Amino acid sequence: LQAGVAASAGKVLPASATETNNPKWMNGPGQPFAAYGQPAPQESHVIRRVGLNYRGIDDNGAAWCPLEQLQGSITPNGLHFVRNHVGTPAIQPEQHRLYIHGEVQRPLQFSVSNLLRYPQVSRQLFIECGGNSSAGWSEYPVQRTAGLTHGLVSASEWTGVPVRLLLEEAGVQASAQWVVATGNDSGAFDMSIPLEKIMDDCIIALYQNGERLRPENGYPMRLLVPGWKGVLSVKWLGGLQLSSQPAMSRNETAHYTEILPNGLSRQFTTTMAVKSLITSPSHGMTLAGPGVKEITGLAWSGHGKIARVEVSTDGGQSWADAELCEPPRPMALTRFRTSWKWDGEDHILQSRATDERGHVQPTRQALVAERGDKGFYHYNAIVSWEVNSFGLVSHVYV
Amino acid sequence: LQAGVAASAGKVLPASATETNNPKWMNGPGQPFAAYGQPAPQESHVIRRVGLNYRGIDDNGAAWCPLEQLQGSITPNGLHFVRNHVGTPAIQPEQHRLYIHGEVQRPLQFSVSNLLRYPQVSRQLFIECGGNSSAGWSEYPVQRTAGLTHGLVSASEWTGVPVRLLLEEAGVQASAQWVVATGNDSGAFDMSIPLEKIMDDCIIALYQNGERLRPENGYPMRLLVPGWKGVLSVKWLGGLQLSSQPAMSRNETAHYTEILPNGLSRQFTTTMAVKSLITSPSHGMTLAGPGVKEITGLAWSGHGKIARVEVSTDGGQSWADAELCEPPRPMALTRFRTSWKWDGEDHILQSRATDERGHVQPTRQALVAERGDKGFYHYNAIVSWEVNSFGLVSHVYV
Amino acid sequence: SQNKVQAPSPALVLQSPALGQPMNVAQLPAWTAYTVFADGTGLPQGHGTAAQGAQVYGNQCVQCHGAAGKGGVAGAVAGPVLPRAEWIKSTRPAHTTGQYWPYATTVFDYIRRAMPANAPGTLSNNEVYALTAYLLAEQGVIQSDQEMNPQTLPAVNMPNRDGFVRNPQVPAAGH
Amino acid sequence: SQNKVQAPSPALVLQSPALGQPMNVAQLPAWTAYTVFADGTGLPQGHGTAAQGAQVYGNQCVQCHGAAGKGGVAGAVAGPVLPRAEWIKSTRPAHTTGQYWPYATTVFDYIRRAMPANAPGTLSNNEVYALTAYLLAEQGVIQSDQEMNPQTLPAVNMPNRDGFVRNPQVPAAGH
Ligand code: HEC
Ligand code: HEC
Ligand SMILES: [Ca+2]
Ligand SMILES: [Ca+2]
Ligand SMILES: [Ca+2]
Ligand SMILES: [Ca+2]
Ligand SMILES: [Ca+2]
Ligand SMILES: [Ca+2]
Ligand SMILES: [Co+2]
Ligand SMILES: [Co+2]
Repeated sequence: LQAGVAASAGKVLPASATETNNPKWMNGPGQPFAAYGQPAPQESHVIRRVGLNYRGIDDNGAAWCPLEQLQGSITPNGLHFVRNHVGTPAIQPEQHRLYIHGEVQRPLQFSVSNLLRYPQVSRQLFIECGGNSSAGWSEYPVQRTAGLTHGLVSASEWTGVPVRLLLEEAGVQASAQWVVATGNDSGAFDMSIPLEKIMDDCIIALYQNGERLRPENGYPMRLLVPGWKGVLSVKWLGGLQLSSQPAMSRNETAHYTEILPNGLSRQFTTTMAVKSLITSPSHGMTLAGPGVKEITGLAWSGHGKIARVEVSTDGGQSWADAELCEPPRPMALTRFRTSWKWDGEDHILQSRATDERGHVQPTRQALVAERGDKGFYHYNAIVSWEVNSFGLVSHVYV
Repeated sequence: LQAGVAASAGKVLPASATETNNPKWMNGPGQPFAAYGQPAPQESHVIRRVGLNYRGIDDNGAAWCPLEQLQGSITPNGLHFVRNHVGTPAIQPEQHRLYIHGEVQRPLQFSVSNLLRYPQVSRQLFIECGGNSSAGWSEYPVQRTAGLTHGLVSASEWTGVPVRLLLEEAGVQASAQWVVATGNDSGAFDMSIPLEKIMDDCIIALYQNGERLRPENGYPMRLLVPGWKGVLSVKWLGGLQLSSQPAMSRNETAHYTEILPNGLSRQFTTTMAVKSLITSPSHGMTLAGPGVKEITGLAWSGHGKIARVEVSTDGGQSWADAELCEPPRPMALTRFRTSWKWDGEDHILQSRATDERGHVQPTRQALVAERGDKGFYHYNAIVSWEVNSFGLVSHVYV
Repeated sequence: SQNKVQAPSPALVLQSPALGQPMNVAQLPAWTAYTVFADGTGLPQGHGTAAQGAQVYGNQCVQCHGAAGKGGVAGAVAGPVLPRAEWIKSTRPAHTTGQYWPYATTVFDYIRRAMPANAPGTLSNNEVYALTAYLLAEQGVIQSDQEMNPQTLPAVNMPNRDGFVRNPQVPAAGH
Repeated sequence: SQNKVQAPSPALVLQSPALGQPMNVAQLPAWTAYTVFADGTGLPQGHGTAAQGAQVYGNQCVQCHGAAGKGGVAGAVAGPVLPRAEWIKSTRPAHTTGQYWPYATTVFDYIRRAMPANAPGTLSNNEVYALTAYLLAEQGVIQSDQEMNPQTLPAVNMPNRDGFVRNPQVPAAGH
């Protein structure tokens, strides 16, 4: 078949239809290559929200991940949440050492360049601050965005050296039961982690989403304690001291402990419980009139994989399963989605996660009944967003 | 037990042991919070390597992903490879439209903000330029880093709207068999994709690793054609024209076609074949003396999941399975690893991938025998790195 | 996913919000409207000859593609047209328009959408017809006095028209 | 992974390069050496009294933690010590050292590693003993003339010593 034969079959357009009415960015060559890319200038509103504590030094506080502006289940490195006590240290990697000492046969030191030569593992893992969602304990529903309330959680593909390899090299003494991990911020932040957990799955993280981890996330290395409260994943890791006893450091006695209804305090809490959150629609958004909406959010559990996420649009009276994106990975964020046809009336949206061990996310009522009204850490109750007839979304308790 | 009773058991250190000999970065509060984080200044050498074509305009060329400096299976957004023909357009998202027209019942236009309200999917997917590794066709082994030779591949968690949803809304005419996708760079780059593939798994990608995709990767939206040559994943997507025939555009006739040994050219190549590459050790590195080394790299296949990666240290005479990190995902990058005890002698390192459909990565000899010596695209042969007795690693053919 | 919708309540169903806005295709911007197919579909009204094209070429193309399209900073856009058996013997066989491109419509389409690279979209349809005529005539693919227009352009017998085999994975339909 | 090593050749085994360098623990830098445990392990030689501590406090701490540690920009580090039954009635029960902290060694350890926040690591061991004595004496936890040293510090009877229950998931060992 010759092209010409078919030519008469072709629809010839009038000249007017092809006059140039292209947008201005098509008029000539665009921007040059960048050695290291940055987000579009038009997305400059997608940033971490910094909450400073103003405690006599400038950099005690947190930078919250803008969960409601993100999608998928990976947090881009520039937006990973940060909880700093005394700022991010400017560590010179070639001067930095990891010391392994205490109840070991051979105290050892490791340079960063030597650690980079060890076998590594890569895992998608969330890190969640033990104090994430602490606003949920407040008597009245706090009116803040999802990110500013629950944004002390992020997930990355972390790559690093299994700590077990290094401890085996040093030779663990039979008496050792704890590992005191110390960071190289100016406060020498330290936390005690059970040796068993360390040997099981903890890693010295060197890479985050493919590249070396960022200064505010622990450069040149951090401990990664999968599924447990984030404060244990000590940043700027410099010391691992093996011991028969925990350090009883300030942050495992005076903080990160939970006052129980009986007046005693629970110490050495570990696993972040099963949890989920609708990120869209969420507080501060406005639905543009009735019709089909995507409901989406994140679910995670420190116990393993997410098995199920249910969504309710009637404040928890009825539930339907949401779709889970890609096969869930243990101790990672799992994106869930479902569609909802909004009728323009008042509705209360909720999500409820179940993990592979059968843990089900509790209602706020059940959580408060169990833990009392002095809570601060480990808040994992179902979150309720109310959509009113104007489409405005706000935070409610049911 | 009173603490005091045990006190005598405590080892009291001499005062000298605790004199302060801390590194300078621990002497006072560190850096403040950043709204959007950046890599450590000490990692400023981890960048894309820009190769310009100098063709009368400044921004025709490629920025290569530094594969050998990265870890895991996700590419950080700032380092995703870029292949631009006429630079990155500075698109104003609120003025941008996606037009769906041609053989449809109802031509439709979509604003970016409307597309953001559609149901989305999230998938970890690689994008590989059809011309990646083209240096492999050269008669003598090109001596360049892994990234500068094979770095036109990257992987992200992409989130976007299934194209199927939009085409169903427009109503596909029975005559349509192709979709011509056009980008909004100043060259209005266009490629034809079979309708069947589009309906099967293509997405309009809006997010990359959680955040809106970057300008050089297609902001405010790109087509994502999973597993197929990267040039089909049209960036800055603006038009989808349904048609009974392909556009026969310049880039699907004069380029991205392969001259076969019989003098004919293969047109409309699609799937990126099964492939792997050792990223460390690789060209340009030096092993610091005999001993245990980690061998690690990446494997991928446009046909589905990676099933197996084997590693050889004797130029392909014997093979052993490497460990695959996390359960492989279809059409994603899979990190593999193994340990190797280097004896200080000459060795040739190779990796060989097999995908879930049973495709096995070919030797260079087999590939050239099949495809001839005029090849440029779709090079997927086994890569050989020679380690000499000084520990220097270079590229060889075996 | 391992966890599909099991018992959706009436309000919860996976569906599209249907936010596409109907449009008049006559108002499509040029960059997406101007796809020209090999059978001529999409060609605009207009016409041009090699002589007219030579002028435009000398003003707007020669600085990048060299005299008579034989190559400058941006490479050749016209070249010798060798018999395929001879062409294939070279180490790196040329991909120039007359030698390699299977459809003349593609030359028109590409010049119109992308050239001149420093100011695309500034050529009139007549200029694009003329430039196409010029490049093809330079290579002996058409007569030097043959006008290119919506009828003649798709009928050009390109030397490498039958030089391609199609990946069987894609539809056989359409040229 | 679904694809473990099946038949490794002799040279291919998963193992550690063993690149750790032996070290003399006496040369450990302070920040990692100075972990002080509740039984006193890790305490340095030294001593100090509340009167000495009051002076250091007035020079280096008062600007952030207020007079007598009762609270400034950086919050209280000393406070009233209420009976637990009364303390728990408040909406936000205080976590001050005398009221809440189970071990006096922790007060020493934390001040030494992290305070003053604008210049950590500048206090001598004697100053840290003195500051600890000062804060504890201010809250009536120790006598105002009691010296703090490696023997007396771990023996301090902290009011909330038995106020904690341990998550059963972690070892019961060690205080
Ligand atoms: C400022 C430089 C510049 C000018 C002026 C220019 N071109 Fe180009 N031309 C290019 C570049 C660069 C490419 C390759 C673009 C790419 O790779 O996507 C190209 C490619 C082409 C091609 C395709 C060649 C091939 O083998 O794929 C044709 C045909 C062409 N130009 C014709 C023209 C015509 C006709 C004009 C004048 C109206 C013109 N060019 C003016 C830079 C230029
Ligand atoms: C420039 C401000 C500043 C100065 C000066 C300062 N501190 Fe602090 N202090 C802080 C901050 C900020 C924190 C909380 C740190 C954190 O949250 O990690 C703190 C916490 C403490 C705590 C723990 C309180 C708790 O409940 O967890 C103690 C004890 C303490 N300081 C004692 C001292 C002593 C003793 C000095 C003087 C040697 C001192 N501080 C000087 C800012 C200061
Ligand atoms: Ca224009
Ligand atoms: Ca925490
Ligand atoms: Ca209401
Ligand atoms: Ca110091
Ligand atoms: Ca390509
Ligand atoms: Ca050799
Ligand atoms: Co035809
Ligand atoms: Co004891």
